Amino acid sequence: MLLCEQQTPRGLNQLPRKKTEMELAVNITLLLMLCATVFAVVKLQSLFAIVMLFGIYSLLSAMIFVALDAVDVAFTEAAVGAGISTVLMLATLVTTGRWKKKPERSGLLPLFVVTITGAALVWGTLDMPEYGNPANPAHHHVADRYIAESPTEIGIPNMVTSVLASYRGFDTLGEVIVVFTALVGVLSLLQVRRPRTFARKQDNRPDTHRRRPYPVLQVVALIMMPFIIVFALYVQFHGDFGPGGGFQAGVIFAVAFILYTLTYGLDDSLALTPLPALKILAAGGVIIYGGTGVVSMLLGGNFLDYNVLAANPVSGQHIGIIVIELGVGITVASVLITVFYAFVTRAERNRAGEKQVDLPNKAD
Amino acid sequence: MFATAAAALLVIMCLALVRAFRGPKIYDRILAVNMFGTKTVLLIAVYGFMTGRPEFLDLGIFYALINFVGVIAALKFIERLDEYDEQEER
Amino acid sequence: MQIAVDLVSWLFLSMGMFLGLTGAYGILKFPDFYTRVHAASISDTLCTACFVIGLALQSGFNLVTAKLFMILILLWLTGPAASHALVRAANTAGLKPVTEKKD
Amino acid sequence: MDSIFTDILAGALGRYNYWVVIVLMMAGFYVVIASTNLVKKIVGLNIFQTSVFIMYISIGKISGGTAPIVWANAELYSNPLPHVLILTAIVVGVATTALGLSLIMRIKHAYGSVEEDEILALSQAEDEDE
Repeated sequence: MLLCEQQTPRGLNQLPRKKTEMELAVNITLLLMLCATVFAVVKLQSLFAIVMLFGIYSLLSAMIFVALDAVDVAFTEAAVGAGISTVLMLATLVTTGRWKKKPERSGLLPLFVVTITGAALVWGTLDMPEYGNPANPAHHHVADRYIAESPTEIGIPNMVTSVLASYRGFDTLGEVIVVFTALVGVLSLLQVRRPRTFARKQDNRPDTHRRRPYPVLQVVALIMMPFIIVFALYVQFHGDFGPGGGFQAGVIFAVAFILYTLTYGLDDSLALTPLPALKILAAGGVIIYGGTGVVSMLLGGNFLDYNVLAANPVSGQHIGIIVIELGVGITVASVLITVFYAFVTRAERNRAGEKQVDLPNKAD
Repeated sequence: MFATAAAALLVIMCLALVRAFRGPKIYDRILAVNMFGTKTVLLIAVYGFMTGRPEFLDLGIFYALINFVGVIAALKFIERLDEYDEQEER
Repeated sequence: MQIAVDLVSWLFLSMGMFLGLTGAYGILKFPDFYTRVHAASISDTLCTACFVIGLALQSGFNLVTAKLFMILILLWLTGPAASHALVRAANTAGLKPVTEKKD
Repeated sequence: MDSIFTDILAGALGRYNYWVVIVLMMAGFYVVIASTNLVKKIVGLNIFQTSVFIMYISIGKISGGTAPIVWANAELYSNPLPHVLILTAIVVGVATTALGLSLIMRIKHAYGSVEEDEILALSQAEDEDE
């Protein structure tokens, strides 16, 4: 408790609190911009533009999450939507081509279905409780208890982390397993190329000027890499006190290596993070998480009951949360890096496959 | 004061959004996305001050980062895409 | 004292707003891609700095200020690099600037 | 007089978020059913998904509240439970997106197209051959 009071900047107490009207105005404007973006996505034909606008859409919705007080969610949405999903979609476009070949099929029937469904949903909202009212039923079952007691019961200021990692630890375990399963699925569909340490140097492909790397970007990326990794560690271990935690930190780690791959190429990046190690780490994170549950069972508690991990229940909760967040971070980071490598391999192979018809030296 | 700044940033974001829609070239869109991202970072900072709770600047740092990586990814992949498209046309 | 700090911070913020709006106007009105980059990227760097300094004056000296300056450094590092890469990519892809006025 | 107007306004504002969510959701739905391109369908699915996230977070918002991280001068906190649910959903969402996109790349490899009707025609032709 003392820790979080130190967090509040001292000079700010005199700042006016509760500018609710302005918050509302920001909210309304952002939502309108979101609608405009979506209509542009519906109308546009260039897939590349659609994916770029999807990036904007994600950034905007993350900003809306900030305006709706959900900072942890905003963090994750920015990381996952604007970051990873957009990058993966761009990589897919390299394989599939950038233009839609045909216009939409006749829009009338879909439009009819959509209008009917939308009208029914709007009719449904008329019975919904008013937005932002503290008396709404959604705020009065377990939520009350989480807000009132989690700071003393779990002992960490960020209630989202306590609920995520402790009260609803089962959910999060399931989710980590889903992420791991996605990796298994992606790797069974696409393969990751092994690094070519020797062939790359004497590669005598005709090097057009456009294929040269960007030296400025390489330098900037190199400056930023250590910074990003330190920031990832900060987010990982500061997640108890501020927005952050295992997912966000894992994605930031992945972003560091994605940046490296983009500027230096897949071979260098694969030499830095070997594929077998990534696979082991992805499984290792899940094992750390599940293992914490098993350890707490062996110590006489329930599965994922961290109270028994130390003599004092609160410090037991602390240990448990730090360990499972570490597991989550490791799994998410290694899964996302591997998935990205698989996508880039596919994108490059596709390009090479088209090209190598008239080139004598094969890639491997 | 912060409210005015937030309003100005929202206006800037709207204008960048218009450029992202109009486009004509893909590079215009990427430029607009980049500008949009920068202004989102500033909006997060200003919004934190506006609501009196500016501790969430970690988010801003991260947005700046993700924005950069997004732009670089778009550029790198469009490079390959151009090559690919030329191949198809030939 | 507080009033003076408020005044200076207000000055910086309005400067930032002005620069940001100028950049946004430029990105909308200029005729081709290269001039738009010019409008957006140059105003962006100073605009960011003005906003950050204006906000930092309000927060006093603490962790928030440190984070604000980290944002500033990051944006100063990434913004010009991204603009450079963007222009270079457009140039190598063969995008030509508009050199004549349209009739 | 004034109060009637403010009542109506408050009623509309109280549902504004939900209406926007429905618009977004239906736009995403439209993209999924009307578009023939598989990549665009994935984008539509993501739009649909994000609108659901906004819905949940809107339900969790409390006016005058603040982010659910303990703070000395907070009076009200927004509801942390929807945040946790959506956090989980976002990460599951990226996992499914990655899987969907890699399936699309395999489809492109197998059929040489990512347009739904072309793929259908090709697979029907294959069936007839057998």
